[in-house]
Amino acid sequence: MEWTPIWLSLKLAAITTLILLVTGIPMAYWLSRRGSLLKVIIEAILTMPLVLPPSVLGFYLLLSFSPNSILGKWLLEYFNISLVFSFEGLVVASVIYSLPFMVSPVKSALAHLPASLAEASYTMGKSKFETFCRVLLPNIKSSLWTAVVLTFAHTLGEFGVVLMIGGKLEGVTKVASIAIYDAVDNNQYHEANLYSLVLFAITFVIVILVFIFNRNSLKGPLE
Amino acid sequence: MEWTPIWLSLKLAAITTLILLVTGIPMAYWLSRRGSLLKVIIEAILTMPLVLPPSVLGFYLLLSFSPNSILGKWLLEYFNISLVFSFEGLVVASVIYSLPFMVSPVKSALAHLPASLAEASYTMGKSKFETFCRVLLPNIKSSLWTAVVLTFAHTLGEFGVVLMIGGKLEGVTKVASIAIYDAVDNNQYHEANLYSLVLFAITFVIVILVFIFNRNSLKGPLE
Amino acid sequence: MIEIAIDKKIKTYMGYNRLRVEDVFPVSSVTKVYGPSGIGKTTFLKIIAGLITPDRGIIKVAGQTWLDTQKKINLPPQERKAGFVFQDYALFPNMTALEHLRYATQDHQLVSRLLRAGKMETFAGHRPHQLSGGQQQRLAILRALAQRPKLLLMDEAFSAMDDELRETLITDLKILLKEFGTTTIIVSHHAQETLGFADRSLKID
Amino acid sequence: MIEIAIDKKIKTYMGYNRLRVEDVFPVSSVTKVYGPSGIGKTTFLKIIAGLITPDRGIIKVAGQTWLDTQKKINLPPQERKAGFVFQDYALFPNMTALEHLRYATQDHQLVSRLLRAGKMETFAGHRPHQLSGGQQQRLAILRALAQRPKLLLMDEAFSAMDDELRETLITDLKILLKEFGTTTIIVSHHAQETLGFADRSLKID
Amino acid sequence: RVAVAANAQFVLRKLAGDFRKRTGITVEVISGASGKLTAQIKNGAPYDIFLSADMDFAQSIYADGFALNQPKVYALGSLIVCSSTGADVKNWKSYISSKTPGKIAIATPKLAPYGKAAEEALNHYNLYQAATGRLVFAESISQVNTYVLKGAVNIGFTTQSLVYELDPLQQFQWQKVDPSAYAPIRQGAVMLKYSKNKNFVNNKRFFDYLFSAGAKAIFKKFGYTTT
Ligand SMILES: Nc1ncnc2c1ncn2[C@@H]1O[C@H](COP(=O)(O)OP(=O)(O)OP(=O)(O)O)[C@@H](O)[C@H]1O
Ligand SMILES: Nc1ncnc2c1ncn2[C@@H]1O[C@H](COP(=O)(O)OP(=O)(O)OP(=O)(O)O)[C@@H](O)[C@H]1O
Ligand SMILES: [Mg+2]
Ligand SMILES: [Mg+2]
Repeated sequence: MEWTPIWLSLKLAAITTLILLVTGIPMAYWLSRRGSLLKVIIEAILTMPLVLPPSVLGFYLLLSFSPNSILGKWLLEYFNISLVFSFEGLVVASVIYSLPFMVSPVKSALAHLPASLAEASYTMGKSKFETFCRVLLPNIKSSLWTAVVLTFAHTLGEFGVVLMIGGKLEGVTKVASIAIYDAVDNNQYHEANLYSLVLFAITFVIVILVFIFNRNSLKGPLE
Repeated sequence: MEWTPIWLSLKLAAITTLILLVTGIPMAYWLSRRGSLLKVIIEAILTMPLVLPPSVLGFYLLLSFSPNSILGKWLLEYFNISLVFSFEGLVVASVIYSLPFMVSPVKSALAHLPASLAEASYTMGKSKFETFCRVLLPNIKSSLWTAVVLTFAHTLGEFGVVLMIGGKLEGVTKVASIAIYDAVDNNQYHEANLYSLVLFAITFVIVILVFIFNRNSLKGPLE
Repeated sequence: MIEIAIDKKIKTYMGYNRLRVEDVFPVSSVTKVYGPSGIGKTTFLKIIAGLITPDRGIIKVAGQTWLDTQKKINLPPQERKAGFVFQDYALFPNMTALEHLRYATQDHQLVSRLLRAGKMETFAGHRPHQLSGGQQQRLAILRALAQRPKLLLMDEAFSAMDDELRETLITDLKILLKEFGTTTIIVSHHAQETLGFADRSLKID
Repeated sequence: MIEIAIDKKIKTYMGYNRLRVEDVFPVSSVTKVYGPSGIGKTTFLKIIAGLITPDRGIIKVAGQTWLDTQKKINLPPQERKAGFVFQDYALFPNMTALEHLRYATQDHQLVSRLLRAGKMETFAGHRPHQLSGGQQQRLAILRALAQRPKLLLMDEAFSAMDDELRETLITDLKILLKEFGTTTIIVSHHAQETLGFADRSLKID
Repeated sequence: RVAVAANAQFVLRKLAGDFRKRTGITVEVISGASGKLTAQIKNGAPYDIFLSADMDFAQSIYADGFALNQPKVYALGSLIVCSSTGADVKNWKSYISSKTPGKIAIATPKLAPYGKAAEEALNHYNLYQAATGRLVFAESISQVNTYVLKGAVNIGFTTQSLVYELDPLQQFQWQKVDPSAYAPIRQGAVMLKYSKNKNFVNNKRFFDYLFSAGAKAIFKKFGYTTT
């Protein structure tokens, strides 16, 4: 067993989760405000990548990122970035694929908050941004952590998309999920079990810590 | 293009979502009540299937359900049920795999509800069950629908697990995600696009309807 | 007759406070409970309703023991069925006013009687967030009455109403309470508020 | 000087109600607003604060136009910075009492003065759900004052306090309001509540 | 039901069609990676015949007692180099050694016999060193095909049968790799124990058909050699 794939997986999951925190939460906020039918449609579209089998999603991403495609050519020429067979590509794919797991729970939680919280903050002269960060978000902490855990775990387990656009490059795109898959396919069950266990153990500890941290932030009873 | 795989997929997703509604929501309720560290650990364990690449999870499920295993043998002898290479098996696997998408958002939303709602209902002589159904659940509708949509979409796109323990049996376990994957694998891109489009279109309509329905149930402003 | 004797330590950020109450409430009486803010009046009502358990105590209602910490008897709130008007109303955001009352009782005639008494007929279809403060408070009172409680616990139940409204409401309440044979305990800050309603009083401090 | 003239249709389940108010509030005055429950008092305060837009109207505060529906001027609540004591408090569940005040102001000295005035020193570390009704209401008042508002809007701000507590609080409030030069509008049901506080009154109906 | 390694699924469908014309018996084709199919068969998959991409998987099934017969070689595959981006595949060796930037796709050697063969061929010509850094590993031979056909890589090593599956309009260049550069890709077939449950006669007929002259002609037509 090697440690590089595990390390790569954790890095991929952490970066993806981080990016989704930064982009997904504002998106969730925007979606949670009442709006036109357009918002409903956008929300539905965000959910669509889930419906495809990951490897097929990977196939479509391959088509759009490959150096033959307009997008791929443009990225390569102007930024010298290739999203196929590169770690950056995996990050972009994971972000697209895990987006709804970050956005949806946060959006719903925001929709359940009473309007008066934000109103009170506005009358105190606080901007929408400050209100969001200091009043709204802290009051949906539990949902926020849930979203983070789901996104992180889901990215770790992601495999079909990564397999398609990653190309199993040692130390670059060969993440743990692919190493496990290869081991199973190759009848190296012992190695697969080992990888799975390590991945389990690490994630388990992370998730438990997040949950304990989150639990303590929940309200206590009178006693 | 054939319709059977699409129909099978929708059936699988619908049954899985239904089972998860019935089992996952009580579980979410139980987890949302304060409790010992045990609950935290159980919640973390529920998340673990996500961490594995689906086909590897499928492999472990195959090992535990196969007629060679103790569980598989027992199910076969006493109930005449085989969970490998059968539609029932797909349902069980999908339920395990999609569980956190149903449980987590609902649990967080319940945790955010003020305790006084349930208390008021209890003093009215209402049982925990009735309170849960008529007071708590209706007040987290948005999160509930989110969970349903995520679960449904995720089950539709599920592929690795299904492939492993289902085995592409025409009309039994060959769901749409597998048909699409096969088409891509066979260079039948036109067919793959067709399948994807149909799956998209159907899901899109379902999701949009759910969201519109949900949106109307949200609170309106004074105007 | 309702006998209550309880003792509970209330945790505050800076140590503990002791809440100790002992009293006997005659059947159908209306007792006003008062005392400084934060002393434990709301806590006292919640203990009676079974929402908080005291460290020590006995509660007996009409011969039935609701709570006896020594004998380890502690009926859940569902079996006590005390009508409770919460200080913050605790209305159900998902239900209209009418649905609140229907949730409490099947008796449609009682429901219309209550809506009329609370002047809430025209707001029957409103959800709590579409109601003004005084309307919400009235709904909380009506909901508590709808279950024909043997014991009614009211926490600052008239604070959002003006004098006139309160007085007409009290007139109707008295008729209903007599009909149901309800014993009432009401927490109130304003002497005037319970004038002509309470017939005895209890100070907590 | 604050000039207000507004007109808003209020939708109720059974048709419309018309809320029409016109008045001029002298600087540093305390005006009591009263009227039957559900008439639109809370709505009136929210319109002044910029949380609800009326159909027609003008609001001018110290020469500055906050709202003019004809000229399409409508300052957002953030620029109006009216201190608002909400009828249901609208406290932030995630913040302790101290954090509420610190959120409103950086002035640590003012924060301690306010905590003292509200007798909330020992509860500085409590979150809203750990406070009694009266404590919550005091916190809502202190929070609104912490931003040294030019205009203070109080919606039933004393309803959960007993007479004694209210009177001492009002004494302290008056000093602060004079210091800040704040004009106050307070909605109140009880004549007695604003005795010695309000110097003018306005009836809505 | 016939479970077939992904690389041979196309030809098998043709065979199934031909078999049906001859006998009227329909054959259900289930394709997948050989490793995955092997795991499934060992855990109760309802398949009658297994056509592996190599001998090892077939052998392991026989060794574990899930097969009725020793694996028989039904075809020998041949390896090609191909491109859809106009790379000069005729001189693929110099193309690789010249270190032009384009990516090269091969199937994962551990999992797929064609990947192993490609690796052997690269080593045979001492090109592996030059290729590292540009090599991309695909899950299966089908994925190599996807990479090549969609232009995600410049050249790829795949099965010759791909050539016969293509849309004639597709821009595509290919070149056979000299069979002496890699060990022969022997694909083995077994009849599975499961086939005795139902229709054993028909199953047996199809299995025998695979080794008939008619079937061999079809294998040949799709770029396989037979023994
Ligand atoms: N969850 C809690 N954690 C810690 N202290 C609490 C909690 N809930 C209430 N308290 C404290 O318990 C005390 C009693 O509260 P209670 O609500 O019973 O007072 P009260 O007499 O009803 O006051 P008021 O008239 O202001 O409503 C208060 O000092 C309050 O700060
Ligand atoms: N979201 C809403 N949708 C429909 N009607 C509403 C909504 N919010 C408030 N109303 C109605 O508007 C009217 C005015 O409400 P408002 O809260 O201003 O009354 P108020 O004068 O403050 O009464 P109170 O003294 O009871 O607090 C009420 O009749 C109420 O039912
Ligand atoms: Mg209280
Ligand atoms: Mg009001």
